[in-house]
Amino acid sequence: MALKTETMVLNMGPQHPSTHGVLRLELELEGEVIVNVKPHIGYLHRCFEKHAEVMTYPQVIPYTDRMDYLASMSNNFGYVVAVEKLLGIQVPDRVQYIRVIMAELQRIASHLVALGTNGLDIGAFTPFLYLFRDREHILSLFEMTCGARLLYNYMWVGGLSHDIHPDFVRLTKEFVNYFRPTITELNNLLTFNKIFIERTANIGILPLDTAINFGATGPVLRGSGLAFDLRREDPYSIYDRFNFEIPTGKGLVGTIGDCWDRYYVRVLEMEQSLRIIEQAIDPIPEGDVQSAIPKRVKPPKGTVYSRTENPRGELGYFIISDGNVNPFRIKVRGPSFVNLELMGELCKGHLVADVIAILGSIDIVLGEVDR
Amino acid sequence: MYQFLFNITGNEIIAGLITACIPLVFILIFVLFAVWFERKVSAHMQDRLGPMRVGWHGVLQTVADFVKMLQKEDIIATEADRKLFSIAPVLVFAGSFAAYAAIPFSSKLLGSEVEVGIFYVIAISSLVVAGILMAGWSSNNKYSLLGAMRSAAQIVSYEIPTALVVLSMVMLTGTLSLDKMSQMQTAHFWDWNIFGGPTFGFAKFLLIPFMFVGFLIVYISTLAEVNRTPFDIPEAESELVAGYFTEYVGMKWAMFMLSEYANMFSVSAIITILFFGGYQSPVGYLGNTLGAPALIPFEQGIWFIAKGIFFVFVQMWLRWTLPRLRVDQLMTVCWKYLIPYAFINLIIIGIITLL
Amino acid sequence: MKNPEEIFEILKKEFGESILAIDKDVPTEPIIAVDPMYINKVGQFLREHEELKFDSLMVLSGVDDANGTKIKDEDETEVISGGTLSVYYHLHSVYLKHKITLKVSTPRDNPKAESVESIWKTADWHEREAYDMFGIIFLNHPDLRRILMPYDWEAGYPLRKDYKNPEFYQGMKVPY
Amino acid sequence: MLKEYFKNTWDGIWTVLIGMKVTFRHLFIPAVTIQYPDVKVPLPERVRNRLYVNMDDCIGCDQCSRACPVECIEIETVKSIPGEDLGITSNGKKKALWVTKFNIDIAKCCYCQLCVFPCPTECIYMTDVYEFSEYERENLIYKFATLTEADVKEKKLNYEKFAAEKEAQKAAAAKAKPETPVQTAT
Repeated sequence: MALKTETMVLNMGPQHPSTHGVLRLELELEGEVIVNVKPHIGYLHRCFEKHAEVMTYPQVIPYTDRMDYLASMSNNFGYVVAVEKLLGIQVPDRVQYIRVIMAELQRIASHLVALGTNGLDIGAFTPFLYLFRDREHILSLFEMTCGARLLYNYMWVGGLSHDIHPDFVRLTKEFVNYFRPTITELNNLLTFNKIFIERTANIGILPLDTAINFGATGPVLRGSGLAFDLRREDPYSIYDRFNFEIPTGKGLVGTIGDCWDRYYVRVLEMEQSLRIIEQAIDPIPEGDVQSAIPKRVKPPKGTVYSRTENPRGELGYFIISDGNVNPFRIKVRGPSFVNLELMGELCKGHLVADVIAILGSIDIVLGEVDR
Repeated sequence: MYQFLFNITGNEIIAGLITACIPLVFILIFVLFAVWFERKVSAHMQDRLGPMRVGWHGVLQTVADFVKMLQKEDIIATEADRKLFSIAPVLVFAGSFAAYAAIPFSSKLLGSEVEVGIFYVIAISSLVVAGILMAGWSSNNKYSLLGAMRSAAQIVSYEIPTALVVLSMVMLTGTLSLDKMSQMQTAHFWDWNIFGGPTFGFAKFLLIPFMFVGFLIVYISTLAEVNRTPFDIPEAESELVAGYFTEYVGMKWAMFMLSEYANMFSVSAIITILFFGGYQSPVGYLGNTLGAPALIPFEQGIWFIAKGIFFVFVQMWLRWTLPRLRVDQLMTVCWKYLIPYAFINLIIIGIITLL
Repeated sequence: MKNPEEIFEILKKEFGESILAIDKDVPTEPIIAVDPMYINKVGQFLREHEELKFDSLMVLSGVDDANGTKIKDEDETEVISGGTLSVYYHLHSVYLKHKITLKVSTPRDNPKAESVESIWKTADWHEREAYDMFGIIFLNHPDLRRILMPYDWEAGYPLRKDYKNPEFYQGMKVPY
Repeated sequence: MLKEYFKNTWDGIWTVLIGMKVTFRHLFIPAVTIQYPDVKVPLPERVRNRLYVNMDDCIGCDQCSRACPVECIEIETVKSIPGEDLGITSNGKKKALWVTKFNIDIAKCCYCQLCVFPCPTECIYMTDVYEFSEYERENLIYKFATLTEADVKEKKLNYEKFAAEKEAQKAAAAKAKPETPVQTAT
């Protein structure tokens, strides 16, 4: 008679050191091996969509900051591109260049947090602090231009709230030169560390077709080997003027699409963002950044779905406007919301310690999951 | 030491008590220093400043923490198993404190010159496992239970490589007593066991690589025994919140910290005795040159503590560099890598000592 | 690479009357209206068809069209009756690089639509969110429960235009 | 198989040593953190922290409270009687409204700076004060209005009296107008 064992249900979260926010994972454990994972979300639901229906178009921008609070610049960028497509207005080149530079700086800052917390979840405390020290430089760049460090409300419909600071260009160049060697330092310390490889290689393998079927996007999809990047697929703003590669997972240490690949894709992406910043920083044309800002934003009746490349994946804004000042309905497709569905799929058969590594490699922000 | 005190006081119990108090006082002082030292080392390694406010460069920080611990309310969870919950920290600390009985700090100051020193130390330090299991089970919390089971498996399985390497050293030096081992590695640092032991000759040079391999194995496995990174799985913050001492607070938690740091020093002490010449100074004694032999025991004590603290520093250095291993990888490292290497090392050293 | 009109022709040829209409005049993207009970067959077809190959569902969003009649009942709260709740499907083909938007309108009193979870796995949570926010019931969905609101929130569906905040939720005052 | 076994061991030791080299080097790199209360980071001049309203420039136009997404600005104004002189704002606008109440609930404010741009006289702007925590939440409601309670009541009374007079005159004028056509009719 086989020994009857029943699975133990362990609740990981909502207060847990490594769930990247208020997420509750209901783990069904057989000893230490995971039988089933059921994520419970909604603890950070602040009803962005209900708010958006009573705000005017410019007033929604501070709310988009607070969705993915680690990449507010990209949230603003996504919303602003959507409304401009709806209004059909053309934004001066100076604004386009500044927006691209700000979005790429924000991508580096957001990846720094993602890589840092991924390493922290696996126990490497020091790289997390090195990366946060580098992130400080970017935050001070942002603070110098628009006054805020995390939630900027910087990109407005048709322009920007402030023009860039006179010595912004010099400081950004300084940052780029300062930052390149620190990436190699991170690689020495963490990326190629045998224990880190042991903990992340061949863990949470995401085959390409399940990734597409689950709608995964961003570094999670690119980690599985598909070079799908919206800046190249469906170029918005002026991304088609810059040449940069799209890093994908190559299975250097394990199979393609495991945690290590998703981690390493983010490291390579930071370098690509540096390249874009270098190409974009010099040719910033002169001009007034607030020239194309309409006095009253009243888009015509219609719908628009615009998607931009947020550091975590495809951030889509589906805006329905019925012609008056506040939007009729805004639906936000948060990349973390969609990527989090993979947890149930990826964690089967792994150990409790791997759930943390997988969650770290998917890199979700609960503000965006719960909206 | 015990003999010397016995002559003065004439009564065994008092003499025994006093000799026991010396290592206890040393542990308390060492732990006060080590906690501060770890916070400063980790801070400077991470481009931070660490505690700066309490005293010069935060020197009194640990004293402040200790006072805070004292006045913390001692909470025991309602469903917790009361008796086990309170005994566990005492048992864990007893396990690590008892190891100090056989550690020779200097030729004069050594606990009890017990003949089977190294054997005793290995046996007593596995008492800690029982304490950890009690702590994990009695705090009635799923996370602590998981943490305790993991640490039991870890400590028990890492006893074997330590024992194997210690066996090879005992074979080389021929004695189990720690004191004799230290005395054999006298005069110059190239007489230390890591460099092939005191007897000069062809065997010495043959031994050096295997001694180094033995040192690496025993260092890694004692790291695991003390639950330090990369093997700090029982109290892995990111998975099990704080492992077996999640539910502890105030003085009980302080006992766990005390025993962790005491264990750290006792383990590095054993490594210095086995490989780096215990309390022998690498460059000869000041006492001899100045002609005041009474000075030598103190010098030896200083050398011994300096070497111990160096190895404690290396443990801290590792903690702030490496990520954490998973439980099953921990087992593969032990059973598939450390034990085979230790066996081969044992056999080769055995052959060499026969030459 | 196909534009929406061609896709509409293919669908019209394949499914005939269950593909209702395509409206192109509204700015930025044409939308194909589909019968709610056939959406899973249409979705299956769109995914399998080798010229279309819509293998990824970008977003599935519920919308309260608020086109019913507004009745003011006793304590002057607006209740919309009649009208439709619609669901928009934005599909995208990763390899053929073209996009299409489908729309499904369901009556407000019993909003039912077929679930496309079996075709695109990502629809699972999107549909649960549409149910949670609008009350649109997706037939044979694996576990249709609320996702963002607390599981036992019985004060209606928050994103509907005529939604009113309940006074108390399990003894806690709701408006702060 | 054996080759991979030794490769794992070698990797394990070598990568750990590289990592240790990196952290050891950082022991000698000066720390980047500062001791906050004693040393404070100089803030750039565009920083957005506490709101401040320069009341003598404020003309009570309510633009800022309309632009605020969280409605944390409450303004109440009373029209002034033609005779009164309320002074000129810095950029030469004549003030016509008594601002009796100007409250900003800084606890609700989301620091988005949307109120600063529409202000015609730039009297509302964000200073770089960021240490303004309070013990009670009520203290976070900043009252900028410069009129005392008595002034406010007096201004209201004046305005009501004036409005009543105007009402009376209009009624009288209206009465006067229908009389004249009546005469012509008879």
